[in-house]
Amino acid sequence: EAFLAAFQARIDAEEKIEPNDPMPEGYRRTLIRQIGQHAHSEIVGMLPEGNWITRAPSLRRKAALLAKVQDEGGHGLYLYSAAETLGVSREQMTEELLAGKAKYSSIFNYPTLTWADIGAIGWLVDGAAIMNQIPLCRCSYGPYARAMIRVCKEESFHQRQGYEIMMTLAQGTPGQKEMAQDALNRWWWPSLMMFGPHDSDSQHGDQSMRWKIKRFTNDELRQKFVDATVPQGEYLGLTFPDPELKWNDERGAYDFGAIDWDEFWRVVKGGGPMNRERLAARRKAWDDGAWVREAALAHAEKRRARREATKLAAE
Amino acid sequence: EAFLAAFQARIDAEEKIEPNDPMPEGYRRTLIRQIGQHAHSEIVGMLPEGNWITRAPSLRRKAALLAKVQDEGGHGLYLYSAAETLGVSREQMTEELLAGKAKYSSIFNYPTLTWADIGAIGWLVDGAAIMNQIPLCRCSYGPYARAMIRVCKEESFHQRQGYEIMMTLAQGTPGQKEMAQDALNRWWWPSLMMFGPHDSDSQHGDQSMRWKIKRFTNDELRQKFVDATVPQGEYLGLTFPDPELKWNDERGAYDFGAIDWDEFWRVVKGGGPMNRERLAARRKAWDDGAWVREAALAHAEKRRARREATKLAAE
Amino acid sequence: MGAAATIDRDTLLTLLLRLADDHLVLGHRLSEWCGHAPMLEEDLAMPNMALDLIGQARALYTYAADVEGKGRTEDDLAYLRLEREYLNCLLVERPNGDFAQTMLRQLYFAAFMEPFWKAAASSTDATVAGIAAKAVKEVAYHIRHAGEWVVRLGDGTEESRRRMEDAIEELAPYLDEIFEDDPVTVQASAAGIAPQPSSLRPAFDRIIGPIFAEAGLTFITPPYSQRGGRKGMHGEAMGFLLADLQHIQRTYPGATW
Amino acid sequence: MGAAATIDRDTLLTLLLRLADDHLVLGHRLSEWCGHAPMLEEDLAMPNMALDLIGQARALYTYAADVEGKGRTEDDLAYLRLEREYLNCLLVERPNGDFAQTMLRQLYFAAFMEPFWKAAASSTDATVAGIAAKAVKEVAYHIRHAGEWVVRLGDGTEESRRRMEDAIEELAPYLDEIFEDDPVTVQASAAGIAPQPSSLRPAFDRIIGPIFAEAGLTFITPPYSQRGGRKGMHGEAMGFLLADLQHIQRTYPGATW
Repeated sequence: EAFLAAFQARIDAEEKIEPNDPMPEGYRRTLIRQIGQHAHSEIVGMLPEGNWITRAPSLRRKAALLAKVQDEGGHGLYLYSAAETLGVSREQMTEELLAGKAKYSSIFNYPTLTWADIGAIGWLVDGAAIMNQIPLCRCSYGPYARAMIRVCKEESFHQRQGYEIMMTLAQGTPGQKEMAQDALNRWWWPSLMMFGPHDSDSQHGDQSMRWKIKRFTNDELRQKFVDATVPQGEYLGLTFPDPELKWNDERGAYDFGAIDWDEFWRVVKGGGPMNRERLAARRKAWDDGAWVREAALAHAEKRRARREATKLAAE
Repeated sequence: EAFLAAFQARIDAEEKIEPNDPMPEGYRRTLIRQIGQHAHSEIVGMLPEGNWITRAPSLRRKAALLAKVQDEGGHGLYLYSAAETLGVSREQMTEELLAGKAKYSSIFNYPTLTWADIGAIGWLVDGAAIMNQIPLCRCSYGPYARAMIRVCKEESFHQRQGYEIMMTLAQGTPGQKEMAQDALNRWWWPSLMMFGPHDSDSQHGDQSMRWKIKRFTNDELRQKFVDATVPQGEYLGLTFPDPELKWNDERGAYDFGAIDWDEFWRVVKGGGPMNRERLAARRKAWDDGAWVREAALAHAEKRRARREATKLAAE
Repeated sequence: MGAAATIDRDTLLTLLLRLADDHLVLGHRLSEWCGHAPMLEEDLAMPNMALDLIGQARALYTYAADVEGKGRTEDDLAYLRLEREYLNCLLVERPNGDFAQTMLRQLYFAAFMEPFWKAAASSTDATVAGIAAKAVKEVAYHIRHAGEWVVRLGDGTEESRRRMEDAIEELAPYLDEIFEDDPVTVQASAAGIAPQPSSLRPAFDRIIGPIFAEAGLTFITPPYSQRGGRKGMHGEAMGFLLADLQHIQRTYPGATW
Repeated sequence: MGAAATIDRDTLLTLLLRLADDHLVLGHRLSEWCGHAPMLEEDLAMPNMALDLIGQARALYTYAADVEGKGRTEDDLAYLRLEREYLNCLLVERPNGDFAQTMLRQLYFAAFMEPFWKAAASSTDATVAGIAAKAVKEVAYHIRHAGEWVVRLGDGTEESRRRMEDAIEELAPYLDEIFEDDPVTVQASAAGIAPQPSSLRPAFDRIIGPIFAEAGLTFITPPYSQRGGRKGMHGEAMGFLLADLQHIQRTYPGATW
């Protein structure tokens, strides 16, 4: 009790918690779950975008997409490292992902059907991710907060790139504009779902707020995202697939329609169009790569043994 | 000795030899080798054409190509059956093919690079095959002769289809015409090589002629093919890649340039562009399909056992 | 069917394109096996079925082009639409997987099309009736051939049984979509042109039931179904299929082949 | 290099396209691994190398377009030629195979390009010299990275060793082609623009030798070599690669992306 109170006092004083500091088991578990999910999302998120690398429509776009997917792998690496400071190994986390026990962002369970989806993912999905992540740069857990600073910088670059793809399409041929509109139609609602259930239905919200792992509620962040994004879409001359979307002068914010929570839960629970395939792709990569990882270990062991032998011989 | 003379007398009298007839071991071995090679050629020959089925440029052509490749599988079946009458199993022949011990027509070790290659294969490769095969319809070994009658009918349909593809291209856009010319350039010499070495260098020629397995020499057939094909190519407005090709009034036949026998032997011995890949593809199909064949056997065995059990119970 | 309400041109066109795309795409998938089948007999049987499917697709596209009345040809419709305009169900575009999955997919589609064509044989639309009369015989062979394999593999070795079970699980989410009614099928059915997909489920079950029983396999109802194909929302494998299918047509616009 | 004979425009264009196509196609192949690598570090390393290659391809196509002087762009050259017009060597278009084959292919290409770029850094052509100066640093990393894997896999487990040996055999026929001189390279070398490929073999061997020695692997000389890429005669996998690469550009002619 005294420990919990002292811990909360550190949090309230905006002190950063560091790996070797004592921390409540719930705090540790919450962070491991959240950082792990976040890392998995980066990894699984490589797949829908990777789907378009070989078909990117110009060399410039191909290079940018390669760089982006590489950045996502990098984010996965920092985040796994941040989680490892809490006493869980990357291997453990990977196994949980592959066993279907750990979650990742549900948005990646939708397929990328056209090139415009690459634009929409950058603009909307990375845009929503940034809304979630900027406050995480001030998260109470030091390693996570520091990882997020780097991640956020790159994400906002990706977001601008995505918007620029949408802009090019929206200003392009009628076919390109249609492609952009279609992508917005398909990605808009899933992007809003990225912020999670309404605050009234959210499981982990309150305690995370007290521990300053989270700093805003799901609904607050969702509203911020809508308010930031709608003018961008209007500037592109695209229409949001929500007849109820309109500016509310009184609230100083956009009103928007009801989210289809049935769809949300269906996708979270495994019923999205790509859930099976995303996990299958990750499992296949992991299984097909087993011999490579084993060989790397075996080689490292041989080297070590040889070094030892040389040292012994020299003595 | 007396047996050999009697056998030769039957051959000379144009009697057909049938499976249960006594025959010299050399006759049997020659036929097994030749029919086996012929069957393997049909099977391996499905690969270069199969390469274009998913990319055929119109539905009509796609259907025709599917039908053609299916016919080739069918020819493989009859020919394996004909060889089986000589006491060798299809499985045995397949294993020899996959082990790289049995030959197949070297022409299939060239890749199909453009759609025009499908036309060129039909026109030239099937055309050359027919030249070889028509006399085989009168081969002294009955089952082989009868198989060849059916094969020849279908092959000549394929040959006309191939020529029609070339015609369409030759009368098409400049790009299509170029594609047709390029295909002729690449397939002409390998087609001439299909008739095998010059008579002076041919190993099996004389004895096969005496046994009426063969009825014309390699060079005779090659000349027939050139004489039949050159006017067809000229009608298309295409140019043969042989500056020495010209009509010889005296011989009443076309003269043509020297064949690159180094290339011929290189491809025969495994050095063609596709030798490795053709065998690898066949091996992969065979290995990947092992569980299917095993299951079919196991199921047949289960059915048989169940039938037996029912019969016993009924007694 | 029976009532003689009318159908508008766009609805009929949509109906025909859905059917044509189903057949084209499944034919494409089957043809990918060409030369790579587990045994020579299957190197004959699979192109044979693919040929039936491509033939049916041709008849359907030709009629669709006719109905559309814009001077497009079967090839324009088959080759020159955008991915989002292809209306095939998701089942037919699923990657081949192994031979078990390919045969099960084939059986499912054929067991749906057989009652479909039987009903469509008495379509008020003479062209549809004509296509159906021919197709119904072909599809009976597909059921027999694929069904025999499902039995052999289900009741074969331990491995083949595991693979069949995996295939059942893999394809389960894509089955409900083919039986889905919507305004297009409602109108087509009211006009006596083609049956409501949902009405074919009992016949489908009567085909699949005995085959699964003989194979010792259990039909599963998946927790979630996938839909979207009829609205042009495909899986990620579809774009690569179309890249191959369309490559030459796109590379040489306007050429005749 | 050194002498200052001149080079004609078509020859220079051919030289540049060969190089550009090599880099584009190898970058394409590497990028196919994206999200499917054996470990996360390789999901970073492979796109990283692909990015270097695509970057070099862009510089080379841009310069080639400039030399051609017909108003074509880097994308026109990269996306809108026919298969028979791509001039890459066969090595780079070989399918990825397993990770051993991918890393060996990468090592071979990098061990060829490293001395190439070193020599080209003092090219009489300032643009080529500029591209080379940047590329030479990048390619050194490719050698290090791929070389380390060849050592680890060659001297790892029994399985990894077998796979490396298979990769060596698989790629052996495609190695001689990259060292082949022809009138294009002769002229380029005489004009001091780029080295003769054959002249780079000793440097290549000096790179590969120690790596293979450390890995305990034996370099093999195959009975036959394959050539043709420099004349646009590719393997059967190339057409499928191009179908993917070109699909969007071909589908939306004239659009800006």
